[in-house]
Amino acid sequence: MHIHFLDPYRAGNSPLHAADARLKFVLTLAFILTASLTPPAAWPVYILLLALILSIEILSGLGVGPVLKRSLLALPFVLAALPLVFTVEGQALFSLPLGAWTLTASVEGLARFVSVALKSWLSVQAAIVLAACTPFPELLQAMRAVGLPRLLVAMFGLTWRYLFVLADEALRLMRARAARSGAVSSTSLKAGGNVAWRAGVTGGMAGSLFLRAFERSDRIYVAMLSRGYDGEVRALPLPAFTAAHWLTLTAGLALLALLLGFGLLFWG
Amino acid sequence: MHHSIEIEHLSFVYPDGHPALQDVSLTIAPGEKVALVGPNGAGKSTLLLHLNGILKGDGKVTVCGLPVEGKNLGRVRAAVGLVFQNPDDQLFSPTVFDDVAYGPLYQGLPPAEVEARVTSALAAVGMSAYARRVSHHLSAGEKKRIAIATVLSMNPEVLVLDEPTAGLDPRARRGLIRLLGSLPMTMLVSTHDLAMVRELLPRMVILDEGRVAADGPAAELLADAALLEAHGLEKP
Amino acid sequence: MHHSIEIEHLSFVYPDGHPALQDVSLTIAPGEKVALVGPNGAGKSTLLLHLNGILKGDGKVTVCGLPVEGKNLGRVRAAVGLVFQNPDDQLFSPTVFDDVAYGPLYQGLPPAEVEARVTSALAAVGMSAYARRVSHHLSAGEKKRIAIATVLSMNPEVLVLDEPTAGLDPRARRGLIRLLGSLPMTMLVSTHDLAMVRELLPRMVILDEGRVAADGPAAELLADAALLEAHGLEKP
Amino acid sequence: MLYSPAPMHIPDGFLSTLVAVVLWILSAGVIAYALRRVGNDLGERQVPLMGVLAAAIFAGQMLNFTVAGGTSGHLLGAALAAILLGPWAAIIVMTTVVSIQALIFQDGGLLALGGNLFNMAVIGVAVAYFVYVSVQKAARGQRWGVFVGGFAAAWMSIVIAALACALELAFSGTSPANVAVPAMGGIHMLIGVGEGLITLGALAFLYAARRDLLHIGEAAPKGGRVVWVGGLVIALLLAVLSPLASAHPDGLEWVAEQQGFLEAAREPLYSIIPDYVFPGISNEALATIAAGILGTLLVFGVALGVAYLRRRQTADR
Ligand SMILES: Nc1ncnc2c1ncn2[C@@H]1O[C@H](COP(=O)(O)OP(=O)(O)OP(=O)(O)O)[C@@H](O)[C@H]1O
Ligand SMILES: Nc1ncnc2c1ncn2[C@@H]1O[C@H](COP(=O)(O)OP(=O)(O)OP(=O)(O)O)[C@@H](O)[C@H]1O
Ligand SMILES: [Mg+2]
Ligand SMILES: [Mg+2]
Repeated sequence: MHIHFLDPYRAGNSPLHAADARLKFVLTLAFILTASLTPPAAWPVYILLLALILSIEILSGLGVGPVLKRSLLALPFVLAALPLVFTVEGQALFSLPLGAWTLTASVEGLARFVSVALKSWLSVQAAIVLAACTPFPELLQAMRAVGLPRLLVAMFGLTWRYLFVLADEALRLMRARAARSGAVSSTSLKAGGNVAWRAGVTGGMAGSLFLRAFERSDRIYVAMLSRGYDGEVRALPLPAFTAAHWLTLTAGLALLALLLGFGLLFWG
Repeated sequence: MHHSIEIEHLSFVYPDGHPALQDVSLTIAPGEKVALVGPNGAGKSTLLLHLNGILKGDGKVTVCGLPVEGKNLGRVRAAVGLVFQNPDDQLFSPTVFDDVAYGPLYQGLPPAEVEARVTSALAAVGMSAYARRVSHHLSAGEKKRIAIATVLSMNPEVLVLDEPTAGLDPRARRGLIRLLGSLPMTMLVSTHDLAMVRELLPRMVILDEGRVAADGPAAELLADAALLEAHGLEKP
Repeated sequence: MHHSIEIEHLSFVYPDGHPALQDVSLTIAPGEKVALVGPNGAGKSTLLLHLNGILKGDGKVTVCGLPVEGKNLGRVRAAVGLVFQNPDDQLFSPTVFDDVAYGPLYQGLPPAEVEARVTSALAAVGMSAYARRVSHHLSAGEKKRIAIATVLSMNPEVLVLDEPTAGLDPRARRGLIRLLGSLPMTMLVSTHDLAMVRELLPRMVILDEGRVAADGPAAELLADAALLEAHGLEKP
Repeated sequence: MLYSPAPMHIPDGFLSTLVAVVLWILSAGVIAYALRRVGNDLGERQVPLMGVLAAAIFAGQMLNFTVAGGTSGHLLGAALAAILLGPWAAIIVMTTVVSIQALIFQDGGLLALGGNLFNMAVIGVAVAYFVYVSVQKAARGQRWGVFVGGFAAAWMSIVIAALACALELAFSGTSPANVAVPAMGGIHMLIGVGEGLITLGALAFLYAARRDLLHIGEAAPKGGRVVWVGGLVIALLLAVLSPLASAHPDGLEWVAEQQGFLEAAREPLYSIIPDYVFPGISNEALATIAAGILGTLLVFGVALGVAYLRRRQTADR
């Protein structure tokens, strides 16, 4: 039994897949930062950013559809910003009578809300493209390159490796539970127990998963020691960051800076 | 009279596009004991997971006369006792008693009946003294027995086991074979242990790449070296 | 000339008071291939963990002429390649390459040498194409081979394997036995698979309750049904 | 995806840049300190132990149980981690979990990661630790302390983290406090019950199987006091701040202050490009148009290049 679908990486041979992970990582962060700093209602900038990310999606060979579908992930959170439509003061748009109160929507409020939703949507697409085009081990290298503590990066790597092992275990646990969740034919009995009991059983599963992980960590530690581990985290040197890489990085950052400057200048 | 298990033209593709079962048909009569063998990745576990509706492929699966689908799932799961390869996946409650009582409790049986079921299930696997023990500290062979008790307590008509002898030492393995031989239910056992097949299971089904490659008396198939070789198996 | 492995009067008690090894003595000559068998809990894994100083009992352990202790540990761990039962415990790096490179990297070898070691270790187990793969998508047999590559890349003089065939299907098992037969190192293999012992390992040591119960040519010991029976084993 | 995350992972776009950066700095400081502490306590073992346990918490979040009518309860795990590992290690484990959620599954944003780390890895752990240790003390080592403490710690950690999340949104001006605080608080008071029950079940299992593990939290008292006090202060602060904030949704001086900040940050930019004028173009409207055209050209240039590359590539194959 395998949990293949947990891994968001989609193999491909687009220029984006081939690009250096450090480059992709930094540019993705810069893109998200740009979206975040762009003032509300700077529509042309949003559209340009959208054009940019859509182009990248096409370039990556992932296809726009799947990325957009996945990007709905952030959608439920949009509810949190919805009240802005009614609470920001400004030119009245429409009113909703609600019993004793009336909610009045404002143009400015709507603009703020749509801006937040757009920023979020743009950013999540960028993050999806990064994860789908970069194998996680390369992302780890990128994190090392931007100066995250090596220890933390080593932990991320180990977690990612065992995530799949333990997710498989969790899946098997749930299957075993489902297999024994049967009902007898006589309809007088209500199957399923009560919520607290079910939660407790689930807790037992979590506990057993945790305990097995704990004991596994002992075995891994021993395996690491056997191969010379001494507490110091070591790794092969990163491949060189060439002039071409620097050029791409500078060009990418300049483009984003330009877009941001444009937005700040006219809508800030 | 119905057959214990009837599988007709079953195909299954995993969400990632991997076709794990292709047009499998299989009928098992009540009381029959059948081995399911084949190389790693043949689709054995996938097939077993169809027997109580955890996976749902194209085709028809009927267990004890009940089609395996939506409204019947509860009763099907009560009729089919599925024992997974790794007993640690099956034992998730603090004590052995809680684990064996899970099925009956889920069925909503009254407490006295639950107790009676647990007692007799533990007795059947020879582990009556273990009710209050913590499963985590038991040996592999003991865990395996408890895992079997957790499904026996549901009074299943069919017992389905996924690689029951994997990881057991010869003594524990022998004990388990003796135990399975003494149980009267219909049995379908997925395994790599052909020596056990020879001893315990009169009928054998070879699965390879998601298809039934052979189905017949175990003694005959096990004598056919060319057939075994062709499916990555070896004479025991 | 020194022996590859010399164990003299080794005893070990786990912190919880459980005596796992009692006065074990064992000598293995360079190039010898030895089986370590015995029931669950006999102390096999415990003994293996002494060979590179992960556990430290009373008594003397010498590997390739080096006493296994403090200042030698680095060299001892480079000389003894220990392969654990569960490859998932041994493959802890994100990619196959990283895993195989781990040992050489900790030995402080220069990057070019590390690359060369990885390449030749993967070639030895026939998995050269797998360097960039991610371990969790591999099959059990493939994982096992990679686990062996992770220690081969350290150029060990002694290969120590804990239950190498557990959980493999017959084809993968056969492939592994062939691979092990082709490697020239001194080998100590803990196993429940007596059929493999007969094929691969000319000498056999039976451990039971932490003591050496028998030590001799495998063919002879395997023919002695009474001896095997007494230690929870069975004729293959 | 097997699990639907509880609405606590803030995506990018919902935190203002200022709030996101401040929370990043706060979280980074705490995490760096925790890394040092854990390194001292665990030494060489820290990488395998923390790494695998983070994976376990992660996988544990996949486990669910039906509540009613198709909805289901999940685990977040901050309390379980704090109880089993002590505060510092729990911070590292939760940091790993939350970071990987953001990096791989886009469960929470990357710029917003600082905030999510602050809520789940810092506040969640500190509050859980404070509650658990307090109940333990009150119980004087009796059995019920483990269970009552575990349930309360899990519930509180969820609710307080949710309140912090709501306040951050209010600070950012993306969600009015008088809506966000009661909504987030209310939902998570319910979600917290599920978290509490699962944590309870896990503790019952571990209590039976490996009681010794439940003392890890107690066995790391060094520096535990800092966290205990931290948890207390955070819990109090949020308990007081949240109702206050939601009572004065518009009077949030912070929001105003924050805008002041932004204004200040913009000054230098304006001075670089005096009077909103592009160098060489002296008409404001013209400048706007020029900038717009330039930007559009750039982006579509990239898009065209992309399409070209793409075509060539498919042609190659
Ligand atoms: N969750 C999954 N997603 C995608 N593919 C899967 C999944 N689980 C199993 N498979 C694939 O389906 C095929 C059949 O798997 P299955 O587990 O049924 O084999 P098996 O016969 O039980 O093998 P084994 O002897 O190793 O237990 C394999 O190729 C496997 O890789
Ligand atoms: N960490 C530990 N603490 C306490 N006792 C232990 C520990 N590890 C093993 N033991 C005990 O020591 C004894 C020897 O264990 P060991 O793992 O060496 O057995 P083994 O021969 O390898 O068994 P198997 O065939 O099951 O692998 C067993 O009784 C076991 O319960
Ligand atoms: Mg299987
Ligand atoms: Mg062992």
